[in-house]
Amino acid sequence: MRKFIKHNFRLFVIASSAIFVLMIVWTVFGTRHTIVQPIEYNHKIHVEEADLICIDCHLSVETMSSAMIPNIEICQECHSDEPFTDSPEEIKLLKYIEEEEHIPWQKIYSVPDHVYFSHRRHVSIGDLECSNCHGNVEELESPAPYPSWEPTMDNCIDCHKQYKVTFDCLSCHR
Amino acid sequence: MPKKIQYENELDAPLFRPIYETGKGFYITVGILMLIILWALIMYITQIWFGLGVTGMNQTITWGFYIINFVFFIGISHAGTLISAILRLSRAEWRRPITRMAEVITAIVLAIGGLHPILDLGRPDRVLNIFTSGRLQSPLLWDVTSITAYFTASTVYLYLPMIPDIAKLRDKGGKLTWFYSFLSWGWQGTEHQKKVLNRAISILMIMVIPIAISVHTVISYIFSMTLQPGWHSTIFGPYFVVGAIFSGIAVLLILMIVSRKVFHLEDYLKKIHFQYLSTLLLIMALLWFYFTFSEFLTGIFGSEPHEMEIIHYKFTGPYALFFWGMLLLNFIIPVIILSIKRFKTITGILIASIAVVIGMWLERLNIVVPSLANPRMELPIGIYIPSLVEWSLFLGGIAVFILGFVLFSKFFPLISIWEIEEGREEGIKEVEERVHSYLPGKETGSK
Amino acid sequence: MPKWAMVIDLDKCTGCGDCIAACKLENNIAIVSPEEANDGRVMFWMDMITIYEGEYPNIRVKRFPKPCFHCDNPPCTKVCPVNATYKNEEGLIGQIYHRCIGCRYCMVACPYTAKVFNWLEPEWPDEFKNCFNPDVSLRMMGVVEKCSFCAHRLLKVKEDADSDEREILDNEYLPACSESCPANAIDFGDLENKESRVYNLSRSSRAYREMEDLGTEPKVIYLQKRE
Amino acid sequence: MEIKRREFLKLLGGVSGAVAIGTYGCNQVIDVPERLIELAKKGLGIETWKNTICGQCPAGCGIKVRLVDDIPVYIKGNPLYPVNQGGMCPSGHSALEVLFNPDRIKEPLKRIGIPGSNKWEPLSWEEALQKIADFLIKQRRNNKSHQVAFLDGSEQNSLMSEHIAQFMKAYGSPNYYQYPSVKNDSVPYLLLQGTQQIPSYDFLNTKYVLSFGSNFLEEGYSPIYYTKLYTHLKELTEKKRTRFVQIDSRMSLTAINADRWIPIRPGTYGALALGVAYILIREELYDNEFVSKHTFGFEDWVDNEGYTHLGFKSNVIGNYYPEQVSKITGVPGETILEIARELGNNKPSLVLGDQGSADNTNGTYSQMAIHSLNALLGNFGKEGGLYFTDQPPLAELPRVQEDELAVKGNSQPPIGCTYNTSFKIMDFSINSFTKNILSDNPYPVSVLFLYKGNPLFNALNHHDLAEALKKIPLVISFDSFLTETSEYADIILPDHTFLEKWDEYSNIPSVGFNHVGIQQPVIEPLFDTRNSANILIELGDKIGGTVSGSLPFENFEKEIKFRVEKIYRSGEGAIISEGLKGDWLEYLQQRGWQVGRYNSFDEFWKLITKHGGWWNPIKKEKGIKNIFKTSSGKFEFYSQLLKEWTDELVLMKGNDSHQNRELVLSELNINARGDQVYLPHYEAVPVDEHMPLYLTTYKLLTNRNGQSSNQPMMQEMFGYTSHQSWNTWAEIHPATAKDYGISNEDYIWVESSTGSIKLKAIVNPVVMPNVVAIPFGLGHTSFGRYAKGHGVNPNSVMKNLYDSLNGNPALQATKITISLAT
Repeated sequence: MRKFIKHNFRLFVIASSAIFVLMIVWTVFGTRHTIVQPIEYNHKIHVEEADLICIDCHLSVETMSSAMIPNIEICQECHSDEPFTDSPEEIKLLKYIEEEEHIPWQKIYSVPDHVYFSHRRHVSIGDLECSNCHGNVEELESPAPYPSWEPTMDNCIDCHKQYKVTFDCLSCHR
Repeated sequence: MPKKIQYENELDAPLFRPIYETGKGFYITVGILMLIILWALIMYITQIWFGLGVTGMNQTITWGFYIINFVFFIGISHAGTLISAILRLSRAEWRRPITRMAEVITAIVLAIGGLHPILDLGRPDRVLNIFTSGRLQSPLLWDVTSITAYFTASTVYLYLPMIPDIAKLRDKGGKLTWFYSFLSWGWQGTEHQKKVLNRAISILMIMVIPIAISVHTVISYIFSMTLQPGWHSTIFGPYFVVGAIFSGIAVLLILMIVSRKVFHLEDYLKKIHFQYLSTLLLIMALLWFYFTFSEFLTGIFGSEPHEMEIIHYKFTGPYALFFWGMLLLNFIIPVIILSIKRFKTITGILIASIAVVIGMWLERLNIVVPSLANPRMELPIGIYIPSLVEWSLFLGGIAVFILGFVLFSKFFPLISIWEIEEGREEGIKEVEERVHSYLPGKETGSK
Repeated sequence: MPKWAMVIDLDKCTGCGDCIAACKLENNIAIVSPEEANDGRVMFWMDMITIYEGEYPNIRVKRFPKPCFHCDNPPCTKVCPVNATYKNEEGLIGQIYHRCIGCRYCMVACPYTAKVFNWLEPEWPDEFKNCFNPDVSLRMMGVVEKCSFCAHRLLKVKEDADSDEREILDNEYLPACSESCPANAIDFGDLENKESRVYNLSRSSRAYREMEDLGTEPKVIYLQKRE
Repeated sequence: MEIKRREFLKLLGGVSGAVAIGTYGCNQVIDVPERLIELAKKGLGIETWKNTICGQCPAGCGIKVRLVDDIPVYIKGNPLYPVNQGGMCPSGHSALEVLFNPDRIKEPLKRIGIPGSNKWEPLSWEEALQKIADFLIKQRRNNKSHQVAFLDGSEQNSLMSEHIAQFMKAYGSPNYYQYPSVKNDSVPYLLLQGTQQIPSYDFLNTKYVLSFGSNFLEEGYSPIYYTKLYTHLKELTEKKRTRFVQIDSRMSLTAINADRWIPIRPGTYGALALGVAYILIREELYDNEFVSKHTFGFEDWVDNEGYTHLGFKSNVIGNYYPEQVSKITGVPGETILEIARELGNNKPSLVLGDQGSADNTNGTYSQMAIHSLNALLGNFGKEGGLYFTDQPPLAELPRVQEDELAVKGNSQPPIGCTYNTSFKIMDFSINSFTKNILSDNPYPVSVLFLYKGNPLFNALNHHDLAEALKKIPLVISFDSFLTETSEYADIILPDHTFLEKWDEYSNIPSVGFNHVGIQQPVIEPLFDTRNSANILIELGDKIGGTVSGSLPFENFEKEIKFRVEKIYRSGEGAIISEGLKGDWLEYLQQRGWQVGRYNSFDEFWKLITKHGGWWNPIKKEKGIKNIFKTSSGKFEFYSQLLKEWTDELVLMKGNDSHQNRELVLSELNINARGDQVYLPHYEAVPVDEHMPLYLTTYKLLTNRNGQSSNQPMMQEMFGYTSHQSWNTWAEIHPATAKDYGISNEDYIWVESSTGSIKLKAIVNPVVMPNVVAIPFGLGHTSFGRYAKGHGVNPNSVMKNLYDSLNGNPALQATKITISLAT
């Protein structure tokens, strides 16, 4: 082995460096970067303890194209003054509420502006479950770091194929 | 300083000379051409950066120089392969010094022409959509396929007959031996190899002809498949093919004359070659005029209003000068020169061919622009003035072509040596036999 | 399956040009610089054609708005090498800006010169970026665009119809031009639906289509009294 | 005259169709929980619609603004608003480009450079207002309140105008003027029938409309209203259809849509009208009964001194026989015969006159001649004739309290027009206004307020006007943009754009029913601007005393409410609402259009702001007697008012002598003498040696009065008819072009005795030979990045000619010559 290395050392160097570079590239691009939310929102508790359902907070999910990410105006309907739990996250929330500043939620599901996606169409007309695209959020103890389902055109088309609904470009593109 | 390579004592020394002796002229030409190409490149980058707005096109006249030149270059490409194939097929002995040059032209020009549609794209970054989501119905897609086919065919057709010569160069040794030996595929000139080569060539030359025809027919389809007056005509296929061969021969003649002067090939490219080729040119000129004439005659006779609008515009409109210029350069000048013995000198032929090349370019312009300048809707008639970018890209194209040719002449013999030799050794005998076999009387020696 | 069509009554149309403005506003159509405009690169999805007939002083000026005709047998879609423009089953000719490679073949093929090209990157001052119509995506440099019969409105109207399980009403889905035409000259609706205004108008004796001889079968039908 | 239900439905046809449209896009919001809409506005794309009134031009159309997340993104016509019934004109659509215009003035500015040098520094509101208030108070204390002038460029019947008038009166200055002034336009009607109101025309029932240069589809008071009427007529069956004949020297938009276009030499409309009158009288085609009953001065008559006076009839018969007329007008005699007969035989038939015929030195007389045709046809108070709308039951502003300072100030002569050379009837003449300022006659002007408008761009005497503005110590502009004019202001108090402010419009001239539109903010003010009305109130308070007492309102909104409350009380008419359908009308008819379905004013207010307006299409029955407010109580062919006032002028000169009369008449440059002066007659327009061609200008729908020039969309669309963007062009008849060796799209010099401009020529047989038609609107030297330096302003080559009777500029009177520009 050593003999081999000694004999064609150059090749060895090249090969090893190549492998090294590959590893770097892998680590940088391979892992999809995660999104950190300002508040470690816990869906599970809200669904199970406070037995809320999605539409209680995502108000417009059945009526409009965007489902709406709830913000303090909606949170404060329950979280008014003293915290229910002793979780630091709730303290954060209350802080936001009393300072009346909006929670800078990070959007993780988004489509480009030349695509028309309507929750109303999919949820109230198409009778899809939220989980079809968003995974079972009820089980999440902390906000999803990345979309459970990438809203790319291919994925859309696959699903549309599966449900035998329109492929017409104009039905999504505008 | 590597040792001088011996070729002077060769029989075909003049054919080796340009390869082994590099004069100042070579470097100057290459330098100038490089500069032009660089400039064109810069221009293209600006176009990509700012968008097609830098050209002179507008909402009504949406096709300009790029498409014109596309058609023009592809047209020229018909010079080579087609001609050489036909000549080979007809066993014309005088073909031997010509074929190589012809094929070179094809290969280079086709590469340039094929790229022109990409210059014309608003979003070259998406060009691959053609493959990911192509639509077979679109003539543009037919083009892509047929041009690529033609390109591969003609390059192979150029390459195969070169192998024996490359082998010769390899045997001469020198710095580039590795390069030649790589290209020569271990050619030793054995009987078997010769047999294989000849069969390959003869298969290719039969294949190439229909492809060549198809290419230009398809290009004409780009126009004739639309409903535009002046384009929507069945004659366009053959019309374009004829035009293509026409311009092709002209370019071939120009190059032959030039390289004859530059590389002192008077001994190989004799007057007779030019005589024959220019006769072919004359025939094409007449053929071209016939097509043009019938094209316009049908238009005028039918006198469909929009059709007439276009024709009237061509005759009298802002581009009228170009139209009449086209007729002059494409028909009158070449016919006068080539049909009168006294004018049919080398220089005369040169003038005629140059005239034809320019004329054919004007013809493309006359096909593309006027139809677009007169939309069927009563919109204000647009006028198209090419911008600096378009001009420089046109020049760049030509520069690339010349550069390609010069470089080729630097590395490979412009005239197929082994075919010449073959001519000396077997050709004469073979022809003699052939002639005998045509004549009445007993069979002589024909196996 | 509906088949959307437009009827333009030239006897009513005064040629006020409102449709052009409405269209430009609704569809975020770029406004090119004066120099560009001078080079004939203005972008109107809805254009106004003027024809002068007769001798002075008895001139008849015929002025008619010209959108994309959304032909039933469109010459443009056939030639598109990448399917960026196509005809959907409701008869709308779609233009997918993000697939278009900008070869402009469709523009050349269209006998009505209904399409326009983004010669340069469309630009607006930041202030105007506020009032973009969020329903219509912006185009980028080097793509072809054209009248879409305001298809983005159809998406919403369809949603409304589906959510209360009914057909789309006549006059519910209207493009911007027909909606705000002061002369009510532009009618829009479903050619398949026997009750729709458009269906009945398209059968009137005054109905004609531009260049019917080309066989493109435009779905924009003009009404004009023959003298 | 009760409006018939049939026509009324016809009128509403547009609406009932459009109601469905009106709801487009609203559904999406409907089933969204109300709570949500307050909760989260941003990012959701919540769509709401607000109704208001368009301020792009004086036409006052109702518009519906589409807001997404409270940001206006689209504008369309309000389908319920009776004036435009969902219709719009191009410039209306570009209103958003006014609101979001990058060149808006964002805060009060103080000029630091010399006038016209565009150098400014910001100023705080308090500072600015205090400065102005102090100045005004000082003026007042020194009995110089009358030296404060106010120029109101909004040609609208808006509350704002009354508001300003109120302020000025209370402050004590007679110098509140509208420019351009609607009052001026109505002078002919005043002279002939004593009422200063623009008539409305009952197109729906008339058989034949003869329009003397009235470009009502393009330049009229409310083009879209007329477009609607025009369309309803087109819907009628062939035999019932009204026939339009347009007489104009250029084929305007109206002419294109007319059934026939008759080209005529500019400035000779009056002659043609009288020529038509000649035929009507000769062939007994006129309404004899009406003429004998309700007109004065038709036949020759004897006054109480025993003098015999020339009557209209003998005047016409004597001077306006077809050959003569066709020599003047260039209209062939047989054409005159034809139109006159058609007019007489297709009663009820209407005669209109405006722009083309009015904008000339002889405008008033031409209009009188044209209007007297209506009298011959007896078109008053009858179906298919012309009528005058009632006033909406709005509350009058509280009576102005004048302290002695105010009284003294108001008693001063107004400087908008000088009495010893012009009539009382003249409301305002920018010409004399400028002259007076420059000559301090009768007194200097020390403060000038400018509200809307752009006189320096529009006026023909802009050089003098600029000088005048320089001369005035304190010029205050309420403009939201830096225009040519406001560049001369010392202080600019930026106003809201009309999408951010409150105002109220009532009875747009010549619209056929009385209506009130509420203009309300659709978006919070983008910048630190203020509603000029509120500024006036504030200034009033700062001045205090009776001035603040006369504007006893907290802010303008309250004032509007106060006005509208009276409508609620009166119970007349109805708020425009989706209920206005056929069946509902029946009910209204029975109840005499009384709509008592609002429980409280608050509800009424809520509804009227929601829908954007109120209207009452039912006209009160009023006899022909009440139409004519003249001394004779009749329609006066022989205008006694005019006589009266000329005599007054003569007396001003001293005694009633022949040479004084001559003097007065020449000052008024009236060529006619004797009784003709008081009768409709043809006044020759000034001729100009070596200037063979006529220059006529017109305004396009895309840019009225050049106030849309700072909107890129309108600039691009400016010449959509001839595919000209961002620049001005000149239309020339092929024959004329040939004479001057000009071919299409050439650049030419248009030269008059005052200057020359270079522009593109469009050779086209849509103008008559020897006439060059240029659209007005472009050629700004200021007014923001989009307006500046594009196209040319035809007014810059116009001679400073005016109609001396009503003071209107003579836009058609300049003679020019053209040459090929190399």
